Amino acid sequence: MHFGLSEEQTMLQDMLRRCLEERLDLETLKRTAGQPCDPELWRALVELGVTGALIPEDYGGSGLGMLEAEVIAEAMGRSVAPVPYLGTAVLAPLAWQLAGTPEQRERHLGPIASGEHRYGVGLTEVAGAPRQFGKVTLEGDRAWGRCYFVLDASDASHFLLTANGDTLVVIERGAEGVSIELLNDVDRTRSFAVLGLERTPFETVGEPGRAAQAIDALLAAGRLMLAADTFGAAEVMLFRARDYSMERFQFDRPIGSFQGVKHLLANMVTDLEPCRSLIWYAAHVFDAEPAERVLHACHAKSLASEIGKFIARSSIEIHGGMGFTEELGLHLWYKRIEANRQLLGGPETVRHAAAVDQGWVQPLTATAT
Amino acid sequence: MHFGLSEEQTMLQDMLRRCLEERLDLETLKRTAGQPCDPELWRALVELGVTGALIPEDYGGSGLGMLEAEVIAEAMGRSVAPVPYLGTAVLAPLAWQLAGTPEQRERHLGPIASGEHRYGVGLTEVAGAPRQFGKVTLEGDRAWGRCYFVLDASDASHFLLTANGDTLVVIERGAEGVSIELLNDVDRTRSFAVLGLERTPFETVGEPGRAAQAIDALLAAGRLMLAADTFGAAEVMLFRARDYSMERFQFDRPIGSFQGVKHLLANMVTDLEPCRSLIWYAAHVFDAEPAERVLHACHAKSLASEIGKFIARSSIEIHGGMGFTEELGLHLWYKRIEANRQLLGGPETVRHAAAVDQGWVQPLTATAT
Amino acid sequence: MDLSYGPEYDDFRAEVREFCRNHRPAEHRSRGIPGVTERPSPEVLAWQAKLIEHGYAARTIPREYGGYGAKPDIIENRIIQEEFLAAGLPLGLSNQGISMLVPTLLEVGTAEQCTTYIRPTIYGEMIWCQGYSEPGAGSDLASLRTRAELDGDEWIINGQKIWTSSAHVADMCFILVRTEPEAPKHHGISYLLMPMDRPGIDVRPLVTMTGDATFNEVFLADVRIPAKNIVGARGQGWHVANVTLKYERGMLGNAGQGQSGIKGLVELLQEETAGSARAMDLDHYRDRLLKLQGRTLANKYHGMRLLSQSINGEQTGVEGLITKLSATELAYDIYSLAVDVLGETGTLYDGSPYQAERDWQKSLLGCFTGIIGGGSANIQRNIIAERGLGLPREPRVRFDSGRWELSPSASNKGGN
Amino acid sequence: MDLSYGPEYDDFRAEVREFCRNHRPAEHRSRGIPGVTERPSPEVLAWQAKLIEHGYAARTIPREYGGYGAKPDIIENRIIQEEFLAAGLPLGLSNQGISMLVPTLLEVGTAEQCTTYIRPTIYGEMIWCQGYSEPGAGSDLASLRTRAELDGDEWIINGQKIWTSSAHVADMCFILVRTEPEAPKHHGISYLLMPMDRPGIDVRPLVTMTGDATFNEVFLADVRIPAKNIVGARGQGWHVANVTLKYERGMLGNAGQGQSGIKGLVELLQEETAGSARAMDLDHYRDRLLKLQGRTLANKYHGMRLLSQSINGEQTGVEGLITKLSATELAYDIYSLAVDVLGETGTLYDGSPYQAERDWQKSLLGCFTGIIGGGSANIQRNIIAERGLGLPREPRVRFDSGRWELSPSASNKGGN
Repeated sequence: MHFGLSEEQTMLQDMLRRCLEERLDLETLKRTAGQPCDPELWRALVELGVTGALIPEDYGGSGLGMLEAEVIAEAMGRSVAPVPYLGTAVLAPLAWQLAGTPEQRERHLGPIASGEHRYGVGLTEVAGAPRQFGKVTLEGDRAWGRCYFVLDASDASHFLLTANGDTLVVIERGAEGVSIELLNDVDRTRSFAVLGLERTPFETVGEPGRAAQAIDALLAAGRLMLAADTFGAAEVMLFRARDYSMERFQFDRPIGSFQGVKHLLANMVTDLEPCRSLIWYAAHVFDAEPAERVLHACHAKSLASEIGKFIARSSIEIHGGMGFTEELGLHLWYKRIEANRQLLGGPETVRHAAAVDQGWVQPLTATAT
Repeated sequence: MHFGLSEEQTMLQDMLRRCLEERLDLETLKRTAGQPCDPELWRALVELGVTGALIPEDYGGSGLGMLEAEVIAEAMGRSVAPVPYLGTAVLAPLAWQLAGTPEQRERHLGPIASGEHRYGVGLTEVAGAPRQFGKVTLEGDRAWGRCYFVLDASDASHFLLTANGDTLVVIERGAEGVSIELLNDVDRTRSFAVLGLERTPFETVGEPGRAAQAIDALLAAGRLMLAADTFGAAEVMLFRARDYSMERFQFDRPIGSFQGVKHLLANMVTDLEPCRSLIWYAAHVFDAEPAERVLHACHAKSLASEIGKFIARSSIEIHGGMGFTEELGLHLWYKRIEANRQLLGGPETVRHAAAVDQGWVQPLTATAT
Repeated sequence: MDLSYGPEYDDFRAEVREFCRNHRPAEHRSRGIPGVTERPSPEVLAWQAKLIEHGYAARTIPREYGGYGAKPDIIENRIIQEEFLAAGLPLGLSNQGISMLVPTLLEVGTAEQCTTYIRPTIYGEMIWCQGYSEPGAGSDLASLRTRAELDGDEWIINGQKIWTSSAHVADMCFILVRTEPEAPKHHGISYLLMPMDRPGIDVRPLVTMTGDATFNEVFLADVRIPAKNIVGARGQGWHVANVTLKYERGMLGNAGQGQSGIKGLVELLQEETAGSARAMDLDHYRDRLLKLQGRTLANKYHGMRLLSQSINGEQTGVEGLITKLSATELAYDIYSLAVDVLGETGTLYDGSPYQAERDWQKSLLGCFTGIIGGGSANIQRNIIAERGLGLPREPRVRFDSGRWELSPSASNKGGN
Repeated sequence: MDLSYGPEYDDFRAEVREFCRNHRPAEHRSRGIPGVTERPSPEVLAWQAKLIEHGYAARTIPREYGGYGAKPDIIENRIIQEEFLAAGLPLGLSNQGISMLVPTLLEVGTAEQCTTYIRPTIYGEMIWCQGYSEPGAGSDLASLRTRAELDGDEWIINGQKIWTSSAHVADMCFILVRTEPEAPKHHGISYLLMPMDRPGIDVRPLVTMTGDATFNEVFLADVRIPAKNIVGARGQGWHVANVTLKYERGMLGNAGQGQSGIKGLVELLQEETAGSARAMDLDHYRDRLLKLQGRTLANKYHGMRLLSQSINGEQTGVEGLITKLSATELAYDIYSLAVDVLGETGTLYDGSPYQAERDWQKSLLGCFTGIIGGGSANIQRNIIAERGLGLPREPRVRFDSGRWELSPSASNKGGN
C-alpha cells in the first residue's frame, strides 16, 4: 500500500519546481504581469514534458496520469507561473482523448505535446457560476456568439469551447470573425478574455451533441487542477509567513513567538495538510475510479478555495504592512488564490455540484442569455 | 439623546440581579433542576413587579415597556433562573393586550400581575422551526390535538397556544382532556412538554381568525426575550472565563496571560458588546417603531444565538477540565444558551424570517401534520 | 431611550439644511481625494474656506488660529454630517494634518506653533504627512531608530520612515525621532515638525497590492530643521504621539462603511443569478447576507451607544475598544460575499470591461489597510484584553541567540 | 498510488473473514463498555481470550506475557479492524491498561513487572486507571504535587488525582508522583504502580456536563505500596509518562467518527423538514453539510496517508501532529449542524420522548472531552507550531505578585 507520490512523481515535482523557481524570480513575475507567456520558459516546460504529460506515448506524449498533472499544477501555483497550462496541457488533451475521433487525436495531440498548439478554454457555460452570460450558437459549419471568461486567452493558438452544454468545439485563433477582448483580472499572471465569434468556422470534437460526459470530466479535471494550483500557492504563503514570523522582531522577539501568530500558523497548517491528502486522492481516483471523479474534484476545489482564502489572508496579515505592498510580491500569490476560487465555479457552486452528483438535490437549470 | 438604560432601568436591573443571585446559588440551581419553580422565589419576583411589568397600571401592573422586559429577561439568563418568565410575564400579557377584548383584559391581566396565573406557551406551529409536528384543531367550543414544545409547562395554570396560524387560544390546565407529557431537555432550568387536548374547552383571545398580527408580535417578543436571556447567560460565561483565566496558573503564569486565551477572550467581548447594543435597540423599537419589530427581533435572536454558542463553547474550553464537570455549574449556562438557540426558531430559521420581513424571499409554507 | 437629539437642536439643523439647499452638489464635482494622492484643488480650498466661515469645518478650532471657535458639541457635528450626507455635499477636508496634528498642537504645542501651523493646515494650504512607522518598527512603534541630534540651533535627522501617505505632496511632516539614544525605549523619543522641502529628504512611492501608490518611503540623510520645531519636551515624544494616535484610532474605526456595503450586497443578490436562480433565492448566499446584516446593524447601534456615552459624558469601557476590530472583520466578510456571488466576474478589477458597478474586488483588497494599519488586529486584541478586560500585560522578554531573557529596560509589571 | 494492501495479505484477510463468519454478532450482545463504567462481563472476558488465542487481540504482545507473539504489522491490524467492523463483531478490549500501560512496560518495565502485569491486563482481568492529572496540573502536567516518600521498602503516597476514569472499578493505577521535591519540575517525578485496594485511597465520582460520572477524583492519604512498584528509574517518571502519552494522543485522534457523523447527517437532512421543505433542499443546511463532508473526506484520506507513511517506515512531519485538532473541531461542527437541523427537537436529551434516533445533543456535549482532554486545543496548537513548524518555544516566565520574571529552574532555550 502506498498513499502519496511515487519516487518518479517526486522527481518530476523537484525538477519542475526548480525549473520554475529559477526562471520566475520576483522581478520577472512583476515585469511580465499581464504579458503573454515567455517563449523560453514555455520551451523549457515543453522539454520537461509538461505539455505531453497526459498524452499517450503513441502521440508524442509520456502517457502519465492525473496525479502527475496534479503535481505539475501544484508547482505552477507555487511559482504563480504565467503559463497557459490548464487549457493546453490538461483540458485540450483530455477533450481530444475523451470525445475526439482517432483521426482527430492523430492530428491534434502531437502539436500539443510538442508545444506548438496552445489552448484557451471557455467552460463558463457549464460551470454553473453565477452571472452566466454569453452563448455560442452553431449553424451548419459556422459559429456565432460570445464566450466569457476564456482562460489563457492571450497565448492561445486554439480555443476549446462548449456549445449547448453537450458539444465541444475548437476554434482557431486566426479564423474568420474571431475577436478577443482582454479582461482586467485581479490575477495578472494569467490572461482572461471575452471571445467573440461571427460566422466563425469550427471543428467539433467528436460528434456534436455527444460530449456531455466528456464535458463533465473536463470540468472535474479543471476544478481539480485549480485546487492543486491554489494548494501550491497557499503552501508557499503559509511557509513564507512562517519564515517571516521567525525573522521579524517586534518588542524584542520574533513575532512567531507570540501565540497570536503561532496559533494562527498552527491553524493554517492544520487546514492545509488534510487538504493535500484530499487533492492527491481526488487526482488518484480521477483515473482509477471515474465514478468518483466529480465528487472528489468538487470537494477538492471547495476545500482548497476555502483554506486557500484563509491562508492567503492570514499570510498577508502576518507579514503586516510589508505583506500589503508589492515589494515582497505576496500579492501575486494572494490574487492567484482569489481568482482560482472563482474560476469554474466558486465554493458554493462546486459544493452544489457535489450534492447533485450524490443525488441529494436537483441541478440548477442554467439559462444562458 | 440617550441610547441605553435609564437610571430607573439600571435600578430595576440591579434589584433583579441581586434578588436572583441571592436566591439562586449553585447548590440551589443543581437541586431544583427539573423541578417546578420555587414558590418563594416566584413570590419575590412578583413583588419586584416582574409579572406586572408589561401590564398597564389600570390592571394592576406597572405599565413598563419592552426594554424593561429585556432587562428582566437578561437578568433571568444571567442567573439561569428556573422561572416561567417568558410565557407568564411577556407573551400572555402581550397576547391579551394585542388581541383580547376589554372584558378579557379585565379578567385575565390582574391575575397575571398578581402572580396567580402562570402561562405555558406553545408557538411551535408558527415559529417555522424544522420538524413541525403537532396541530391544534378547534371545533365549536372544544379543541383537539397536540402542541409540541410547550415552554414552562410544569408551572403553568394556563396555556397560550396558536391554532390555524391566525388564532390564539387559552386553555386551563385543569380542563377536560388536557394531558401533559414532560420532555427531557438538555436545559433542565425550564420545563418543556407535549400538550395533548381531547375535547378540551378553550377561550379564544379576541376573535377567532383575527390574531395573525398579534401572533407575529408575540413571536417577535418571544425571540427578543430569548436573545436577551442568551445574552445574559453569555455575559456571565465570558466574565467567568476572564476571572478564571486570571486565577488559574499553568506553567507558572495565569492562563489569561497566554495570547491563545487572551485573544480568544478579546474576540468574545468584541462579539458580545455590539450584540448588547442590537438587543437594546430591538427592545426599544418594539414599542417605538412597531414596523421594525420583526426584523430586529429576528436579528437579535440570530446574533445572540451565534455569539452565545461561540462564547459558551469558548468559556468551557478556557475553564478546561473543570468547565466540563458539573462542579462549577457552567454547564447550566452552556445548556441554557444551547436550548435558547433552538427555541422559537434556530438561527437559520429566524434569519429566513428576517428576509421574508424585508420582502427578499417568500416564506416557507408551513405544513403541520 | 431617546434617540432624538432634542428640540434644542432643531434651529441648528434648519440652519445647516438651509445652507445645504443653497449649495448644490454639482458645484463640487471637481473635488479630488485631497491628502492622499494630490493637493486640494482651488475649488476645494474655496469650499473649505466657506465651510469654516459658516462653522461647518474647523468648527471648534479657536478663532485666533483661524477656526470658527464654537464650543465642542458632538450633536452639532453629527447634524452637520447627516445633513451634508443627505444633500450629497462634500464635508470639509479630512487629512492627517487636520485630524491628528492640529488637536495635538492644541493640546501640547506652544502658542507660536499653534499660530504658525494651525491656520494654513485647516484651510488646506499646508499639507502634512505622518512620520511614525519605520521598516523595523511597526506594531512596536517605540523601537524606532530614526535619530535626530541637536547641532547648535538645528536638529540633524537621519533614518528612514515608511507608510508615509501623501509624503510626495506634503509641505510638512510631524515626525518621531530618537533624540536620547541612551534612554530606555519609550523615553528617548521626540516629536518634531519637519518641512519637506529640506535637502536630504528622498520620497519614494510604495505600491500596495491594490496597485495604487498611496504610501511612500521617506529616506532622511542629514536633514536639518530648526531646533524650535519640537512639540512638547525633548524625550516626551512618545507621550505626544499617543495623543495623536488616539485620534488616528478614532478615524480608522468607522462602522459606516458597513451600511453602504450591505445596501450594495442586497442589490447585488437581487440582480445576480446562478443558472435560473436569483442569488437572493439561494439560501446559502442569502443566509450569509443576513448574518452580515445582523452584524452591521449591531455595529450601527453600537456606534449610537458610543455616541450617546460621549454626548452624555459617560465613561466608555471595553465597548469603546472593540470597534476597529469588529468593523474591519465585518468589512472583509461583506466584500468577500460580494465577490463570491459574482463568481468569475468577481475577479474583474479596476475598471475592466464587464465589471459589476462597484469594484468589490478592490474594496476587498482595501480591507487589509484596516486589518494591518493603525494597530493590527492582534494588537487590537491585546488592547481589548489588557485595557478592556484587565488581563495581564505581556511579559517583556527578549529572544536573543536562541534564548529567552527578560528585557532589561522595560517594566515587567503585568497589571494594568 | 496503490491503495490495496497487496496480494500477500489475501490469505490473512480470508482467514480473518472465516473467523468472523463463524462468530455471529448476536453472541456478543451483552458486551458493556468495559473500562469506563463497569468491569468486563464474563462473556467479554471469554471473547477476549478467544481473540488472543487467534491473534486478533494482543497480537504483538510476546507469548511469554500471554500475547499472540506476532510481528508488528500495521496492515494486519487494519485488516482485522476492517473485517470485524464489516461483520459487526466487537474488537478486543480497549482500555488504558492495554493501550498505555502495557506498551510502556514493554518499553521500560522490568522483566518481573512485565511478567506480573501484562497477562492479566490483556486478558481483561486486571483493570487499570491512569493517575496523571491533578486539580492544579492539567496542561502543565509537570507541575504535579502528589508526592511519594520512600519509607523502608514502601512508598508513602499523599495527594490528589483527578480525571481518573474507571478508578472506581480499577484494580491498579499507574500514577505519577513527585519523589524528589528539590529537583527541577520535570526531574523530580516518578512513575509508580499502585494497587487500588490499599487503605487511604478514596475515590469520588466526578459528574460531567453530559450528566454521566465517567471520571473520578482520587484522594490519597498515606497510601503505602511496595518500593519495587516503580517503572523506570526514580526521578525519570516524566520520561516514562511521555512514552505513555504518545499512545494516548494516538488513541484520541480518531478520525473515523467523522464518517459515521456525516452518514447520520445525510439521513437527517433527507428526513427532516422545515415547513414544507426537506432540510436537504435548503441550501444553507445542505451547504454546511457539504463543507463538513469535504473536511471529513480530507481527514479520511489524510488518515490513509499517515497509515501509508507508517507502513512504509516514512518519517511523519507536521501532518502527523494535526490530526487531533482537526478531528475534534470537525466533530463539534458536525454535531452542531445536526442539532441546528433538528430545531427544538435538537434540545431533547438522553432518551427523551420524541427524540431523534441518535442523541446528537449528547454527542455534541461529548465533544468537549476531545477539545479539552488529552492536550487541550491550545496545547495542540503549541505542539504543531513548535514541533511541526519549528517556531520558537514559549518563554518560561513566572508571574509573581503582579510582576514577570524568568522561571529560575526551567530551560529558556527557544529553539527546538
